[in-house]
Formats: sequence, structure tokens, C-alpha cells
Amino acid sequence: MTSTTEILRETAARLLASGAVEMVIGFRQGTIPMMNEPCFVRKPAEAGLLVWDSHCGINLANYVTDRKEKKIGIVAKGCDSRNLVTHILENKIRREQLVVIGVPCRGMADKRKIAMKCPGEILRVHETETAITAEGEGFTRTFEKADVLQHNCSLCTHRNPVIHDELAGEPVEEQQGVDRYADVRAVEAMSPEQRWKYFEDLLAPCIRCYACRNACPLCYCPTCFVDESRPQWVGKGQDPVDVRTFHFLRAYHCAGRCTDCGACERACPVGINMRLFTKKLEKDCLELFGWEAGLSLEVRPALDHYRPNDPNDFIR
Amino acid sequence: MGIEPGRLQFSWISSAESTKFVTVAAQVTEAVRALGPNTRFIKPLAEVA
Amino acid sequence: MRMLLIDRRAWQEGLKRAAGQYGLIGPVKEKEFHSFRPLKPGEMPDLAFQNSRLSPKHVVYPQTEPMFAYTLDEAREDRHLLKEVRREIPPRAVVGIRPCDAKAFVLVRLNFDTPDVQDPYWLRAYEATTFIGLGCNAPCSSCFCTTAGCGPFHEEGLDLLLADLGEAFAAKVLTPKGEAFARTAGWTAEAPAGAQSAFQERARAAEGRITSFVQTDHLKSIPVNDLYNAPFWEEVSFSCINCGTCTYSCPTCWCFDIQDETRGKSGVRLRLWDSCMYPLFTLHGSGHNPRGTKLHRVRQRFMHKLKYFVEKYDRGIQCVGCGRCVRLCPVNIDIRRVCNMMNGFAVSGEACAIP
Amino acid sequence: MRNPYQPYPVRIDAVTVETEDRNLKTFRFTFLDPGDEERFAYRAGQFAELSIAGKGEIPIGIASSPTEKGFVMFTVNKVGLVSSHLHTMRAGDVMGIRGPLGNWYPWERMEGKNVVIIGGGFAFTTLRSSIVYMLDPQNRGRFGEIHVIYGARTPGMLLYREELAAWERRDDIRMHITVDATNDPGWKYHVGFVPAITEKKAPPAGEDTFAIICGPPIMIKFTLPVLEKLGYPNDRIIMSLENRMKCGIGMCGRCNIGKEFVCKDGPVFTLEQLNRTPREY
Repeated sequence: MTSTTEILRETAARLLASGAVEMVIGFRQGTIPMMNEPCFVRKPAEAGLLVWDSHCGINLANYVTDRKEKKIGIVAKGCDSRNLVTHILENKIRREQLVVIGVPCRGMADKRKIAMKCPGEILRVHETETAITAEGEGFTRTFEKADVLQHNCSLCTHRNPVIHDELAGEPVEEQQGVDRYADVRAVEAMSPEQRWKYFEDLLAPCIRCYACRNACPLCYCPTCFVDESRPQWVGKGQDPVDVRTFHFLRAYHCAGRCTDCGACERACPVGINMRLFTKKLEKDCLELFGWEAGLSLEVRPALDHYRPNDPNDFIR
Repeated sequence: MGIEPGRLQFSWISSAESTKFVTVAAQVTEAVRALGPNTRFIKPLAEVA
Repeated sequence: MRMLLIDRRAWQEGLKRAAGQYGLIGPVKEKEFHSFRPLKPGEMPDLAFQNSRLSPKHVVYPQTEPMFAYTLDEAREDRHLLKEVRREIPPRAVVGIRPCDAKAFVLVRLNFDTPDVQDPYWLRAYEATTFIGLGCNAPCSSCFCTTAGCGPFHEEGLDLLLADLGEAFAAKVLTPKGEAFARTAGWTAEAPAGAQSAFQERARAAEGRITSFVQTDHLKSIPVNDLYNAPFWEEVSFSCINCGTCTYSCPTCWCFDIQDETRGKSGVRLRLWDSCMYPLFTLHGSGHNPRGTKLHRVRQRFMHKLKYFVEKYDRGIQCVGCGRCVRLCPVNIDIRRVCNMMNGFAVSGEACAIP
Repeated sequence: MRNPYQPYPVRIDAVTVETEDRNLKTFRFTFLDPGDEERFAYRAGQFAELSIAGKGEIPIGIASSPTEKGFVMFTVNKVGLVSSHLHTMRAGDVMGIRGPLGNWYPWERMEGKNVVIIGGGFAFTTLRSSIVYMLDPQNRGRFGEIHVIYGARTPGMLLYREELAAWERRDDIRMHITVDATNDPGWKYHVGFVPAITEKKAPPAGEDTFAIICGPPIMIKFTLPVLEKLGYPNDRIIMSLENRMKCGIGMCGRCNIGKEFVCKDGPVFTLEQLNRTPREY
């Protein structure tokens, strides 16, 4: 069987050699275990840099925002492709600029989960189709991939790219019967006081590095509201009120747009699950408007238009 | 997000519906008054000695 | 230099005793990882860690710190005048700080304590603090301290350096501050020759376990504009998302912002960490931005640490090799790789051939 | 330890609108504590942070001259949060000044030499300071010929118009005032961009002549080649830079060009220095 990596390299080399694209955006082997780095290749000879494994979690749609190249090849798993759709709908890139090299995805590994399950520092990792093996000084641990997926990947119902011009591998079976919102329902069931406290604890470690915001392909505003000075919407310090305002408003700006790609949570250096906020909005969008972001280039997003059957009665 | 129910309310009032605006404003004011002063999203700041 | 032997009991009792005169700050495991924070009465530092997730620089340099307070109340005589907020800092000790993080304060001091101006907030906090280091018996694979002017048992910036010998600590007394702390803690037992050599042995073994290195020998001599204009910056900066993780987790990053926050009629002028990764950091009022692209900003971070600092102070690189930015970068930008690229950079064969 | 972030309290003494678009105002300050005036001893070319509680600080070049006693003066363009608020303030209001900050024009090196001052737009403030300083009876004899080339978009956008006129009448300073364009039939000075006027009017280059240049980036971009063509050596071309600043004392890390901080090692640099460093300004 040909590996995804090989197909990607062959596809990238072919697209670059034929002049179909000026660059291909993908991943190269990282410098530490369980980490690959987004990169670009411009020459067919460089296509050998590209890799694919369970550590390609970063959402590459982030890297095409406002790019000027006429033709860009981009490697896209399910969530990346949904964010490309959103990018196209929001005029951050044109469909004609993209040659989407879709990768059917079986989910990305959660490196923290794996690290927590190992007795020491992980020095080497390798994987098969269904298992990941981590090795360190004096230990070897093998995990079923399904047990160490990122939380969002374990709940993912759109693993196959929704748009693609090339496909690196056979489509995978989509997960059925997934309960996507158990965590959100648990928070919804809390009293306002409990909820206040819960979020206070959740956000306490935040250092406001904005990795969550910047890792998110949706956050492309030239000046983010937290950086505005006239008026200054939110204080810049570590006061919990400012931290909370930042996280809530950031989430609201993703309403009806978030694909739960997990970029924010993965990027966070202090392990905050801020996906809880965006998932609540995602759940509401689904329940109120039957809307899931980034599935179609034809349908306008839920927050983008009005329908007479809007469930909110105050608006009629 | 842990704000008490009733402290934040939404209404849709056309610019022509002046009486509705008055009624809603009065209702909201009363409702918030009943809740008492807000304790959340309030920042403490150092006082000048 | 004096070396003490502190057995487990003396360690616990000593810290309890010292807590009467020093505010103790130490590594504590919260949720997944360790961080440095003030220890509660009776709480012991948890030394079963490789290093804290974030650097302990906040101990001296809080992320948000009031500098001045003011009133805008027109009825008051002192309206619109800034009054210094003096953080009273009683003596305190950071217990279990890693040598790299202590050395980092020495580098940062070059910025805040200059011959003609001193930053009173940073200096007061630094001077009130005793640093009790814990040598790294088991450095991480991403630690590159030995080639970053530091090492797992490096002494610079520490007052006491402990080696964990299993049943006891051997503690090297490095400064009068360290001596005073040991006296307060009641640690008086001189280390016997065996413990002394065990200390040396641990230090040597730890250095041998470092597997990651950077080359820095050419950084100083390569002309600054050559490095600045080097062709690799597009490739280096491509994956950067311009978050502040690297700078906020770095023990040697010191850049800050100053902001006024007013509520009602009173307010404070705050000093806050800032980051060269943010576009706003250098944005002019006119809208012009001298570092307007992420390429500019990524280049600034590396050039500052690995070139400007080297030239300015002649004290090596502005990095202690703790590896945090390598481990925490969400997109795997690796300072070791960039450092080696910079160090190995020559404009062209001809440029080298000029006698 | 003196707190270098603590501003001296000052009172606004007078506010003058300088330009027809009303975006530039000159503020004259007096120190609440007279002793602070001595502590604020400065040289022409330095700047200070104007500090408004609740708004923040802005770095502004000192427009008054060290030879002018009893006050300090700043001309401020309305751009951001702090400058906009400052424009609403009036005589009698209290605020702060922190400084003096940065270096100054190389007065020692320029002693006995000819000086040509080239300025554009509202960047004329420390140049005014320099002119007043050099024209002071105590100092005039210490310099050779003084030329001033100063341009603005229109006559109404020139700063310090009365002083410009007074300098025009003197015979110990050669003024070359210009505007980009005007439909004022009474305009009796030059029309044209600063680089063109520089080419025509700048004194010959040589070891004994320094050029001080301060203005918008576009003016600098086109004036530098003119000076080089005229033969001005790079170490005789003096420039004053601007960058976003916060601390003003070389600590906060944002205004650097290479290893130099514009706020502390500058704002005054020779072109020779700038050629040796990344030009991120």
C-alpha cells in the first residue's frame, strides 16, 4: 500500500512540475516527537520534505489567508477543508487560487494525552494504521490510536475533505452516532453560580499569549478587538475579568464559523479547553438553524442571512 | 457564562414602536433592580492613597 | 566554597523554619504541570519535576504590575498626578529553581539595571529574592543549556545550589545571601567528602546527558546586515502564527507595555508583558509599521536573542537553553535549528574569500 | 533609586494652534515644582514623554530650546489616543512630563562648522529648538553659516510662522522656506518639494558642513540621495528617527533598529550609523 506521505509527495511534485501550482503548503517532519511543522515547497525537488502522520493537527487553512499567489496547492484534512470553505465564503482566498489536496483523516493524536500516559519523557514515536508507539528511556508504550485522539477528532463526523481537487488516499468511513455535545450539556446543566466558578477555574492559567486566537483560521482580523485602543474594549492585564472577556468574545466571533478543528486547544501552552465555548455556539447553531460550518460553498452561513422560519420569535 | 438570568435581555423593537420601547425599558430596569448590583465583570483597581 | 549536607528531615524542617523569615516560592504541580507560586504555610515544593511549564520569571517580573496610581477626581488636590505604587517585597526565596532560569535573571538584569537608568520595580523584586537552585539530574532531550552559556549545574545567579543525592541534598553555598538562608533554615552540617564528590559526579553526569546543542561561535562576527538579509527568514517564519507563547514562556524575554486603566475616577498605570511577535508592538500612530510582517517579527525575535544581544553585551546569547519555546511552540519553530542556521550563514563564497 | 517612569508634574501654560487644519498645537508647560526645571536640563534634539494620567504617554521632541528659560514647549500632531486627548486640554490643566530622553544633535562635533537644517512638515520641532539654540547670542559665534530648508504642504501648514518670518529678516541665518503648492498670490518664498530645494540651495558639501535632516519618510527617502550627490559624507548627515516607544529609556524593547534603541541610543543617528544597522523605522 502506498502511504499518504508518498502520495502527497508525488502529487506535490507533479503539481509543481506541471506549473499547476506555485507552491504547496503541507507539513514537514518536526524537530521534536509528535510535532510537525507547517511548511511550503516551491520546487518539485523539495516535495520530499512533505510528511503525513497523526501529528499534522495544525489547521493549514490559516496559512492561505490573503495570499497573493495565483495557484496554491494545500494539503487539507476534513477540518482544514471546511475552514477553506469558510475562507472562500468570507473572501479570504478564492476557490480558483486553490488546488486542494485532500487527505481523508483518521484523527490526530493528542500529544499531551500520550505524554500523560508515559512514565518519562518521550524520545521517539512511530505509528501504524491503528496504533501509536512511544518510546523513552526505559519504556515503550503502544496505544490504540482511537484511545489517544484529540478530543475534537474523537467526536469528528467530517473526516473526509468536503472540497478537494486531488485526494491522497481512499475516503474513510465517517464516525456514526457520535454524541458531540455531552461536555456542553454538562455545563448547560450548571447553575449560573456554578458556571461562573467553572469558567473561572478553566481560565485561571491563561497567560493571554493569544496562541488560541492566532492558531485559529477564523481569526484573521487585521486588528483584533483586544488590540483596539479607541475604544479599548478590554483591559490588557491578567485580571480575570479581562481574561474572561477575551475568551468569550473570541468565541462569539467564531459563532457559526467554527469547525471544531481543535487548533485553539492544541496551541494553548497551558492546556485550557477553550473549545467548550465555541462548541456551545456550534451546538446552538446546529439545533436552532440546522447549520454546520464549512460544508458547502453554495449555502450562506447561518449568521449571514435571515429566513422567515427563524426560531427566535422576538425577531419577527 | 454565569451571568444571572434576566440581567441580559434581548428585544426587537422597531423605530416606530415607541410605546413598546418604553414598556420594555421599564421592565428591564425593574428586573435588573430586583437582581441587585452586578458583582460579575467588575474589576477591582488600586485606590489612590 | 562551603558545601552542606541536608537530609530529608532537615530539608523539611529547614524550609518550615525559613518560612518564618522568607516568603517561600516553589514548584507546585497543578493539574497537568508544575508552576512556581508562593507556597502555603507548611506546603513543600514538589521537586519531582524536570522543569516548570512556564518560566519562573514572573516571580521577579509579574505579567501585570501596577507602577503608579492616580485620581481624576477634580475635587482632589492631587488629581492627575501619578503616585508610585510601591510593592512591598519582604525577603523571599525561590526554592528549587533550575540553574537555567536563575541564569536568565542575570541576563535580564543587563536590561533593567544599566549604568545610567535602573528599573526600580524589577530591581527591588530581584534584590529581595534568594535563589535556591536545584541541579538537573535528568535534563530533557530538548534542553541545550550547555551550549547556551549555561548548564544543568550552572551556578550563575544562584545563592545556593542543591544536588539531589537521593537520601539527602548536597548544597553548595554560593553567596552571602545563600549563607544567610542556610543559617535561617538551620542547615549547618558540612558535607562529608563523599557527598562532595557525589555532587561533582551528579553535575558531570548531567552534563553528559545533554544531547542537544547549538553553535554560536560565529554569531558575533557575521555582519548584522548580512544576517538580517539572509534568505532563510521566509522559510523560518512561514509557519509562525505570531502568538506570544515563545516570548511569554521564555525566561530571558523582558519586553513590556505600559497601559493606563481607569475605573470611575481612579486608575493605575500598569506594566504588562508584551511580545515582539505582536504587530501592535511596533505600530506607529500614523499606521506605518516598521515590523509589519511576521517575517519581520520572527526575525526580530531571533536577531535580538542571537545577534543584537550578543553584540551589545558580549555575554553570549540571550538564551539559556531551557527549551521551553521548542516544546511549547504550537507550530514547532525551533530556536536550535534557527541558531545553527544563523551561525552557519555566510553571504557567499566570495564574501568569505576576502582576506 | 530615582524612578525613571515617574513624570514631573507640569501645568499647561499656553496652547497655540499652529496649522490651518488645526491638527497641530503647541503646548507650553511650566513645572509645578520649580526645582524640576533644573532636573529637566536638556539639549536640543532630545525628546520627552508627555504623560496624561488615564490615557498614557507619547514621545514628543522638545520644541523649546535649552536657552529659553521658565518653560518647555512641545508641538503635538493629533494622531492617537493620547495626542487626541491632549488636544482637548487647556491652559491650567495638570499633567506630566518625563525626560529629557534620548541623545541630541552632535553640538560638540558641529562647533565651528556650517549647519544646514532640512525639515519637512510637523517634524520641525527639535529643529526649531536647534535653530533657537544656535541663534542665541551666547552660541551664534560657535557655528559657521546656518542654512534652513523647511517645507510643508501649504503655507498654512508651516509651523512657527512668526518665528520663520523673524528669521527671514536676520542676516546670520539663511532661510529657504518652501511649500508643495499654493494658490496664494502673495507667497514670496519657494514652491517645490524639499529635495529639489535642497539640491538648489544647500551649501557645498565638505568636512566643515553638517546636514541635520528630519521629516516624513518620503522626504527623507528623496533627500538623502540629493545630499549624497552633493557630496555630503555619511557621517555628516545627521538624522532624527521616530519609532513606537513606551519606556523611553531603552528597556521595553520595541523601538530598536538592530542593537540600538531609538529612544536611548537615538533618536539622533548619523547616516553612517544607520547604514550599518537594519533600518526598521
